[in-house]
Amino acid sequence: MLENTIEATEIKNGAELLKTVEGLKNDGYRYATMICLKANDGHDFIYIFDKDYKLKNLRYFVKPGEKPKSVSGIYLCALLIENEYQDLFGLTFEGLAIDFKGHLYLTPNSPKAPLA
Amino acid sequence: MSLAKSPWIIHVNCNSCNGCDIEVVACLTPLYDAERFGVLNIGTPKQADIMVVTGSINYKNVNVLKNIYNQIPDPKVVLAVGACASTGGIFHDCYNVIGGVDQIIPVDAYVPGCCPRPEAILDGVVAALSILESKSQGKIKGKEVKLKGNEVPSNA
Amino acid sequence: MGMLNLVLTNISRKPATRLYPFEIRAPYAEFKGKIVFNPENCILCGICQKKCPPDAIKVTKDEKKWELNVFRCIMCTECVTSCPKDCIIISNERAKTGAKEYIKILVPKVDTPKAAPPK
Amino acid sequence: MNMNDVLIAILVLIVAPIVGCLAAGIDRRITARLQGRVGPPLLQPYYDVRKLLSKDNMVVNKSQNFFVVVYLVFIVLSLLMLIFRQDILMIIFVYTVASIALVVGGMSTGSPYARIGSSREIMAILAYEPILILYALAIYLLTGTFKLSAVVDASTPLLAYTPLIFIAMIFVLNIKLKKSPFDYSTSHHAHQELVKGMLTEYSGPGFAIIEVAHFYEYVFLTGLLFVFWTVNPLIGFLLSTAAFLLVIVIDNITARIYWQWMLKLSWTFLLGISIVNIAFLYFSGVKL
Amino acid sequence: MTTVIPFGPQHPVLPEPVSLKLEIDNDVVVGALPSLGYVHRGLEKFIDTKDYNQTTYICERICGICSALHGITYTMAVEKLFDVEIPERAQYIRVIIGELNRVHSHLLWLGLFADGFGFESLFYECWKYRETVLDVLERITGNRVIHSISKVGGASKDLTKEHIDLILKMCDTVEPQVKDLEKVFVNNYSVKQRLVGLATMSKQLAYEAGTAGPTLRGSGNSIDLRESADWDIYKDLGFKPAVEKDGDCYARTKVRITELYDSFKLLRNAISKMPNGEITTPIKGFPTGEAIMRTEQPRGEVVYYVKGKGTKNLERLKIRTPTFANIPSLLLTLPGIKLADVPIVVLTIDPCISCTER
Repeated sequence: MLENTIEATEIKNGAELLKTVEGLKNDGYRYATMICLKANDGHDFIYIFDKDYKLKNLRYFVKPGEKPKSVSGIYLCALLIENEYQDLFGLTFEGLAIDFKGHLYLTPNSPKAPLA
Repeated sequence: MSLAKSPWIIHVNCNSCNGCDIEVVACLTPLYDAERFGVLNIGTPKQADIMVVTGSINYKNVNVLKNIYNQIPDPKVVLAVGACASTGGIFHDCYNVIGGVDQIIPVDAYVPGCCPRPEAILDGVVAALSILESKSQGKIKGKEVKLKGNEVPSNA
Repeated sequence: MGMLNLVLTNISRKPATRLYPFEIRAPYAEFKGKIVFNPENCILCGICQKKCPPDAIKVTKDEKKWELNVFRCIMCTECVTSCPKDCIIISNERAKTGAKEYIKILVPKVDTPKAAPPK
Repeated sequence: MNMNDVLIAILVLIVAPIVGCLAAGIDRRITARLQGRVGPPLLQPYYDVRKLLSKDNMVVNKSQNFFVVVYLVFIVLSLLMLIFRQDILMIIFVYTVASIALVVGGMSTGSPYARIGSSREIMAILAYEPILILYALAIYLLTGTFKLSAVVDASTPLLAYTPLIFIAMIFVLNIKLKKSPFDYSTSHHAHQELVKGMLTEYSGPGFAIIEVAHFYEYVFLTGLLFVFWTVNPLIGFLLSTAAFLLVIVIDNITARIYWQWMLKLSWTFLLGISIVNIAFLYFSGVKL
Repeated sequence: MTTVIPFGPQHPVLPEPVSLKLEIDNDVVVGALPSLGYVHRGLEKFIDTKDYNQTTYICERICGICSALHGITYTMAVEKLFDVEIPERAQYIRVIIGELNRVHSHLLWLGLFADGFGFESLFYECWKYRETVLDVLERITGNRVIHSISKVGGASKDLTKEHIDLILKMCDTVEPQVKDLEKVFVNNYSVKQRLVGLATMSKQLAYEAGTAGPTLRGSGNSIDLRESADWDIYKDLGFKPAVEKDGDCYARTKVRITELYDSFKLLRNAISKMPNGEITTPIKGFPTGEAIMRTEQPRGEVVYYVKGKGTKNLERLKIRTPTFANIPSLLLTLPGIKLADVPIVVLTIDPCISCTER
């Protein structure tokens, strides 16, 4: 059992994620970053938002094979981090504002999806 | 003696953490003033004599490095500054790091340290000067490094 | 006209340049220059090799050899603080510039390590 | 043309690059001192040229070398014409051909940096050319001829009636020496926007020839300022040296500004004061 | 007709390989696309082979300019996993080294920025003053650039009386020099010509684009992590964030200059309040759990996420660096400016590409 886990709201599916993120933007939250973890063959995403130095976290489990939704339509600044995870974890995000197609950092020669 | 009095350097940052880069730039600033030896930081490889490389090589910048090396007219000298450029340093077994600069292009002198002091870099430039001189007398040409897609040496 | 003041002060004063190869400032005592290994007391425990972040130190027990890749060392002084026999010290002299250098030192006398090395 | 003239021409060909080289060395040294550094040796420009001559010449196309030679020849030609007190209008046009040769050479390489540098150099030519023409016009108004010899033979210095044009000419010197705030097309130190600007694609001997031509250019440009006080050559020399030093100081206390700003400055302020000066000459009808 | 100009990856204005594909239409940028990956090393994978103590040295080498604060933030994040309180003296040492780091980083940026608009002598002036700060850092930590001051459980070196005198003396000499520099940056005509009204971001835009640090504060958002509860020692030192309203390059420059003065004030305050005592706490066991730690680096807020799995290696380390957050704002500010301004606009976010790509 892990101690000191960070507080996070669980999100069930992609549509709910987009709705919640939209709501957070309207509440005046700032997009800080997003963390991708490997978990149970799938990926655990932790979205981190910030308002008045208080963090708000969303946890969203992406099932194996599922294409996660991109939030770059809502927060443009999310595009870099989502492109990064396309590179490092071999994921494919749906609806990216600028899609580097998995070649943001890596070239065809470098190791594929090194963190996966 | 014609080369040793006017070495123009081109600074190439490959995979460096900025530590060595700012020390290379610091060499040109008033306290160290490399221009006393005629050193100029020239932006274009076609006018450079000494190539100062900081940082290790990764899969994306390997072609940039080869390109710049091939564009420098002979005689030329490559100076690897810092632990990363010499051997890969602390990052030598990262997945995206090929290794030191000498895996890709021939290196003539190395400067140790993480990060090297500006004095050490000046020492390196002075060492590079004598190599440059002997290269120009012996008419030694730098060998052309082939560019073929993104290929990397097999031993990397 | 702030800049005019600055440049005129500069030209009226001596230049700030330290004429490096001719005029060398003594290195500060605290400066981390290079690793110096004293093989006298070494017990070849290999703790320095385990602690070294860039894997610059290599200890070979069979050949009684202690090796340091000077051009990979990052002067973090982990080995200095962790050495149980204080064989490794850090000197304030700079490592040599030029060709690649490896320090290979044979350890003369080896006692059986008293403290078992960590796994 | 007699024997004496040939000797003078040869002397100029030899002495001018030496003087220009020293001027470039002094320039770099004073710049370094203004920045609180020791700076390179006085003969550093000479070492640079010697080194560049011993390097490989890497060119993008053959025509590049041709334009470099044209640049050198026309700079030398304009300098010789200045020394032999020829037609000032002619000198200005020959000098413009030299500048254009460099621009075309930069354009021919195809490198984006060289192209942008060249187009900015065209803007610089646009900026200073009207002032040079007005300078020639002032000489015409004062002497009734474009011949420089008339100015030299006169007993009053040119500066007495053309102080405003002299100020404008200092700016021309600033633009032509490619010093801050006008160093956009190329410069020796600044490398921030365009690497080496229109000289990006030159290397080795080709670049060395440009450097040598620059030495001639130093002498030619300060020579144009020397003309303002030929009555006493010593004062003329001091005047041009002072202008040169002023340009170096201005270089060190300003940032680089846009070429749009340069055009605005030269077509309003510089052209304005020059025209005021010309109008004064025209209406008062003074003669040297 | 638009031409595409490759700005970088080796461009002399930045010592770093930043690469932008610029679409130019008559000297005006109409589109910009960053191309990253020239400095990508893959540090987040490194935790598999190095233990959590060694990772401190790796985090410090993410970036050579804000290296001390990377190390401090990482160690503070790991301390959250262990749930330990480190001695107060060690916390003060971290603040002092962190602020010294900020002073040297801002002076460095001012110099590079001056170089960006072609002001060579101002660049040399800034870097000349910076050497004084580096000398002090070298005397304290033994290295000019990478300081290795923080380790998990405290500080690795103590500040002696002599060091404190050095810092105070440095503050007294550098502060008037910064005043000289301020006169040039704020009043010089040619500098103002280049900076005022360039790449303006409104308060709302800067906030929504997720920018960090002086880029955010230059647009009137009073957000500085030193004010937050994450690193509560700054509360005792009386810290107030520096904010400018205009949101252009000029405002961002003024923010950084004000922060220099703030840093001197914080240094003096920290030294006067520094308690005596231990500088390390013993750490037992291995890290478990997950934690987020944020601090304010010279370039802006950095977010560290660490996850331990009960062994000496961490399970996941994720670093969101300030430049990573600032690069999307370039996509918004670059279109519509002149080509001559591209270096200035890129430099104004204080880009650190090795931070961004790790």
